[in-house]
Amino acid sequence: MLIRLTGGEVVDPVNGATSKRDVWIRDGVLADAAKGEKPDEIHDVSGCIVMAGAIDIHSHIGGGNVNTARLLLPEHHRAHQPRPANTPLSNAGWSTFQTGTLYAQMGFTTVVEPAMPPYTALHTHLELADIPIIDKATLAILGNDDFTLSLLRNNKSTAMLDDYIAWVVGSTRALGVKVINAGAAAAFKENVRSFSLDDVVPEYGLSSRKIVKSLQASVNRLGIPHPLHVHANNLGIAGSADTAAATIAASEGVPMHLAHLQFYGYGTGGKRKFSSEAARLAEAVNGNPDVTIDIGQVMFGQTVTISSDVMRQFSAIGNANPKKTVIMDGDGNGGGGIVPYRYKQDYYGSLQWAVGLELFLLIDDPWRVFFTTDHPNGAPFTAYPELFELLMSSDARDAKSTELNATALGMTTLASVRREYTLEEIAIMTRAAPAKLLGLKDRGHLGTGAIADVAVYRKGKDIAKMFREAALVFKNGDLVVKNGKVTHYRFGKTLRLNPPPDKAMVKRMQAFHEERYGLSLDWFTFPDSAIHREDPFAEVPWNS
Amino acid sequence: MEQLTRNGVLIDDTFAEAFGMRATAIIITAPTLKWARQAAITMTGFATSVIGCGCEAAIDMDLPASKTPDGRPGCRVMIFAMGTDELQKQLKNRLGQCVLTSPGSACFADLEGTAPLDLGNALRYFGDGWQISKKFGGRHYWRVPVMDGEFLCEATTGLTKLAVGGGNLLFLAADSAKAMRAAERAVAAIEKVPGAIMPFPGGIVRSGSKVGGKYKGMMASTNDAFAPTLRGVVKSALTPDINAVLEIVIDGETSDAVGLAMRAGLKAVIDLGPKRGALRISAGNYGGKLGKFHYHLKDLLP
Amino acid sequence: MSVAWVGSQPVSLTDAIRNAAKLLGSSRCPVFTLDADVHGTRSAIALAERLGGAYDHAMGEVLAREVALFTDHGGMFTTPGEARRRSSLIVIVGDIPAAHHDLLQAWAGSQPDLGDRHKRSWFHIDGADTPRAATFARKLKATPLRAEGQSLGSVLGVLRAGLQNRATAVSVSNFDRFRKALAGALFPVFVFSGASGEAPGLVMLQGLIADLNKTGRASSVFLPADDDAWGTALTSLWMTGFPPRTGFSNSLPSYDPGRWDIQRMIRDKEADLHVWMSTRGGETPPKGGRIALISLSKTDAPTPGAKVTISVGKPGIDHDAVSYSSRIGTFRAVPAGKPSELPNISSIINRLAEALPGQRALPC
Amino acid sequence: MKALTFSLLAEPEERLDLSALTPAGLAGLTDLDIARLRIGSGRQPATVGDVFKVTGRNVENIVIEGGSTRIDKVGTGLALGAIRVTGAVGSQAGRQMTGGSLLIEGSAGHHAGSGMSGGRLEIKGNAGDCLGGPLAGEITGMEGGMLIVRGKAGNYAGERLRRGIIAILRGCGDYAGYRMIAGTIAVTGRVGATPGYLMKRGSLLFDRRPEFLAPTFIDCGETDIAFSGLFDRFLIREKIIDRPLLGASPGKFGGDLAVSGKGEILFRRGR
Repeated sequence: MLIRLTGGEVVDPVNGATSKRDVWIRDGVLADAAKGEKPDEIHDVSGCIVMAGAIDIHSHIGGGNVNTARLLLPEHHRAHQPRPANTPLSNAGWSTFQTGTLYAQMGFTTVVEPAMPPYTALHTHLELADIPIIDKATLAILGNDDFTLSLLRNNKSTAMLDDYIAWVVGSTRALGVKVINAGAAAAFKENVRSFSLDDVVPEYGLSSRKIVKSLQASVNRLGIPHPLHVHANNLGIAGSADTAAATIAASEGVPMHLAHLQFYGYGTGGKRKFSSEAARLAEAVNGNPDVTIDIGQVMFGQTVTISSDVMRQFSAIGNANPKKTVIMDGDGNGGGGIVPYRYKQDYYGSLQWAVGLELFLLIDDPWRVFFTTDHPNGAPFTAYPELFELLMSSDARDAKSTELNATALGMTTLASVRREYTLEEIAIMTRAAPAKLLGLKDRGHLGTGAIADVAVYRKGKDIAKMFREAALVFKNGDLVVKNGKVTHYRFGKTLRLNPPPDKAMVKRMQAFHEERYGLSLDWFTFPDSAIHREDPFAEVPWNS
Repeated sequence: MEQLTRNGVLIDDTFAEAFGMRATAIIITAPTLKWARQAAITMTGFATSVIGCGCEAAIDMDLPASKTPDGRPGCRVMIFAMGTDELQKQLKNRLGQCVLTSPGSACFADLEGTAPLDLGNALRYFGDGWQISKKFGGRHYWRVPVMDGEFLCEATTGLTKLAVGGGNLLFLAADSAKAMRAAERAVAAIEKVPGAIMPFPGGIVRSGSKVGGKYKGMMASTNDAFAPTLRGVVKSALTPDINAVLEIVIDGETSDAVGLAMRAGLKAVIDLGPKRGALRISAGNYGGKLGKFHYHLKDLLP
Repeated sequence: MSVAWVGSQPVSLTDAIRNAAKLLGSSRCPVFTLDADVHGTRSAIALAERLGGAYDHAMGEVLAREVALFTDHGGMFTTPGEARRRSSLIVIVGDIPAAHHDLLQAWAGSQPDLGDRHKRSWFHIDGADTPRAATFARKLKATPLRAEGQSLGSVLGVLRAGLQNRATAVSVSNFDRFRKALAGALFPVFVFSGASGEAPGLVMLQGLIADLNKTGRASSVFLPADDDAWGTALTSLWMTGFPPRTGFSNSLPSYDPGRWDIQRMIRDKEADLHVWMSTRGGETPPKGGRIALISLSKTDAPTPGAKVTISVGKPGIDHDAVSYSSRIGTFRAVPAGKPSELPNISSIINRLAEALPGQRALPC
Repeated sequence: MKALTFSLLAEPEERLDLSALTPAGLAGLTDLDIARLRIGSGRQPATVGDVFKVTGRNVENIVIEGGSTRIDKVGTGLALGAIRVTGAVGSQAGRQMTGGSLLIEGSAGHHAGSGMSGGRLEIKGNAGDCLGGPLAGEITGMEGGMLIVRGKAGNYAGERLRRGIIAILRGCGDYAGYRMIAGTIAVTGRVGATPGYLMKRGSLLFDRRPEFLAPTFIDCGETDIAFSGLFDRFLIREKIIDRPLLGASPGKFGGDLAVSGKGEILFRRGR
């Protein structure tokens, strides 16, 4: 199968300057121009932008907590509009089917679910496998489980920690490792109500810093391409910027990814003791080249916050809207909280909105700042098109600002920042950089040999519309979207690392589960066949 | 001054001069009329004149059980003041100190008005969290637990800006007993007029006043022209046959209510006749320069 | 041995599929009673969507009650593993289904190794409406919390009021011991099931737990009345966004536990075709309502009253399965216990879909 | 102008969603538009014309002639005007009404008056469960208006009531006023088990002492309160009842003490 996209403006900064050129797809892979060969399909894409398929590195699209949110909120589907008609199972609010459909329609072809509790890995993968069209991946959560914390408390060798992490990543089919408010979930079970970087988990006498540093070092030693994905302490609290700055400083020259930095961009200034520290954090990121971050932008309206940060979610119960929540003290790294929330255009909402944009605009290097709303925590991913517009148009930001709380915006630098993202920067932030961050060499660009994940957008004045309805989307060379509508369903893969398990560690795990849970290890692990799809996984190589 | 005569009673061709006021009306009920009246009387005590009391208030009329919202006997109370803020303050204080405290009382709005005044809304916090809000029939009530049950009180009542204060009649008689008889007849007649109250003791005032006085800071002082003991010493309005004068001051929900009240008072005193009551009836004014409302006695005669 | 019947006549599987597909294709309103593992459920929901039908689980009544606790209230929960390792005070709430007794007995035979590490103590909240509960609780030496003639919901209310130092019209046995035990435990856990008592009592329980968390910690372990039903609910949630008692009208899923109560729809003759699954074996379809029936059931004889019967395997016995397990509070891959030739429900449903007009494969 | 009248031709095969048949929903539509409105939801959904004969023009005054337990969501979102059904209706009649009047001359199914916030819904027959209550997942019940059931109501009448009045004249099932937040439920006739369970505030007014009360309701005695007379007179004036419901000095239970104890059950003594 040979496909030629002709007449489009190709935005592919990895492979050179933006130019009008043809893009060729041969059997699902991007190819050199075929000379003298007649393509099976030709698509005239003049007047369009051609980019690689977009990659979302942090979006809660599946697994136990997401499913619990669906359970808690059957009335909540209006938050996840729009709902296109007449596509298989895709209209159900935020079902797996709709998730794949809506992402594809925006030109996204790979999405990472960043929070998989190892013990519920099978559930996460069952859901991911039911998300059509796109490729998926997920990060295994560590840092609150008894096994890790006991190893650290007992000063076991780093090799043993490495073996454990490799076993977890391999057996849970993860693409990387995430730590969520390290130690806090364990401490919360012993009635600790606030937890910062140097606070100590009572049971183990370990500080959060020690846990983060140990995991970061191990991930780096193991050669897991994606650096440790850190959800820091004190999320959402006034003054959390101090925690975030301390965490950034703690990277100490080793790669580290900080998730949804917006939720840590708050100082204690002003009458309401809630102010923007975005400029300071942006400075810290700019000065620490080993640190990457994603934003977790807040957009306005109804959503639901889904987080494994159970301590934080418990403290947010009072702000639930509508007033119902689920708090789960899970096994070790599992659990979390589901707290529905409506971002209002009041002081707090306006400030959060501005902090996210400040971070986007003040962090200089698009290779180190990632485009997320922490779906659905800051906003559902369906708000992405509007967010693209805000980044690419200072006028759009000004227009929106007039609707918002002036006092809050006055406490930020937003009005003075006139930066507008170029299409090349967008392509880096949403394609090239995520691929690099995750170690996915086969995507994020349109070079020959990359998989043919291609998004074509019709150029227009309305930036949001352009990104909401991709003119064409190819996934592995399959044409899946035309004029903003899914025309063809297929199922992608879940990308994983596959380290060989250390035999001694497997034995140790068997003993641990039998002793501590009274169950054999196979209650907690699963074969690929449990997913019931052909080749549900694709392996990503380790860094050598 | 020209005079008219009715049933042998001389009527001065003068007018009562009255002012615009803010007013409200409420219904106070209780298990018996006695206790409804007691609450009302206590609430409207020390409310003769805005000059010294902040407001002018009195019972407008008693209401049978069939005419009250909760089916218990009650009375309608009116309160007048010069401004909305003062009216609200007086209403709140009097309600809290005199009605809330009175056994078995309940309190309802009884004036549509153009703006709400807090009634139960201001008092509900006495319930210390145990107060109960009830909304039905387009009205909002608060129920506050107290030692004999509950204080039931409508959340708000209405404010009118069309109220008038200062309608008056002066009864000039041969002696104090006759002046008193005339005034009492007038009070009894005016009590039947809805929307009009007489805020002075028993409806009657004996210390009619003029504006200002010789002492610094006195806003009003004795009406020496009508004081019989000063006749001849000062420029007097009294003829030699007059030895006592009593006044009735009327506040009304509307100007019409004041007019109707004065008409009723006039008729009662004229019917009484000069031998038993007043020889002459007059009214107080400031030459027509201060008050917007003028009630000419000749227009109100029977 | 026959595996398919039309009426009472043994037929080939292909014939049975063709007959069933014909019924499905011409049905105005087909309804599905689900009873399968995750993959059987996925296929069945996909078929219901294609046919504009509605679905519920065989244990839909108690499942709806469990679902309602979450949709209408939420709560605080923990896992069986965490309770076992961390909780020195277990409070059994009402009647726990026999299927979970092994789990609780395993806890009784182990010691917490995290948190306060105290020897585990047990209480049992009992109601006049949960008479079977006490027998099992006695085995665990649980201290009973009960009040003469009071329902579980009432006893829970009295406990909740009492823990806030409020008066109540009756008192509960051993309340002072209970209060002291709560004060002494770092992570007390209340164990309940949708079969524990009526739905309002479960909301009361969660209110009690929320009260305890104002100053200390406490949580609950939810042991579903039926693990497979709960697994079906979770599967339904990711597939359609809704728990069961969901129907597809105008191709959109809609959730309404009253409207899409399959048994009611059959009774009220709103449905005209019932696809009844029973992989447990030995069950007969619920009585009442006489509409056409397709039986997908673990059976070696035609289902009485069914127009078509197809024999299927039991997940986890005849074939590998993925099922919800309350032992771990999530899904588990279960290898076939006694592999057989009986087809899994998913493959039968996929064949049915392909035999329908249009002949498209299901998305799962 | 004659009332716009929908006469049911026969018992419908499928459940029908009549939420479009309101004054606001029908304003400006031609006869043909109305006949083509899709009200079914099954595989072959019915239109208005399939099910009803339509006569009259006045959309402010709608009559549905004949009833069926399969006609759901009658009068959804009604804001103005009147709708009358001469027979029974299915579930969710008067759902989220904000004004106007809806009269059901027969019985109604579950969730009648669900989430209504204004207007008057009167059911001459019986009502099903969750009268005025929230649908699955919703957390607010009725927020205003007046809901009158002249027959019996099922379980969970007035669940999560926040404002407004529910009057039920021939008794109700269990859990009346379940999780009430405020508002008033008046019942004459027999009341089922545990009324007011988990109520925060609000009033349950009964014409007799409740039989099966949760023990988290405490007997507060019998007190002379003016409110009983006030409310009795209101009910009589509104022609909901013709003699006093509570009378003087009603008995009172306070509860639910498991939550706050700020709710009340008032009942007429001596019955």
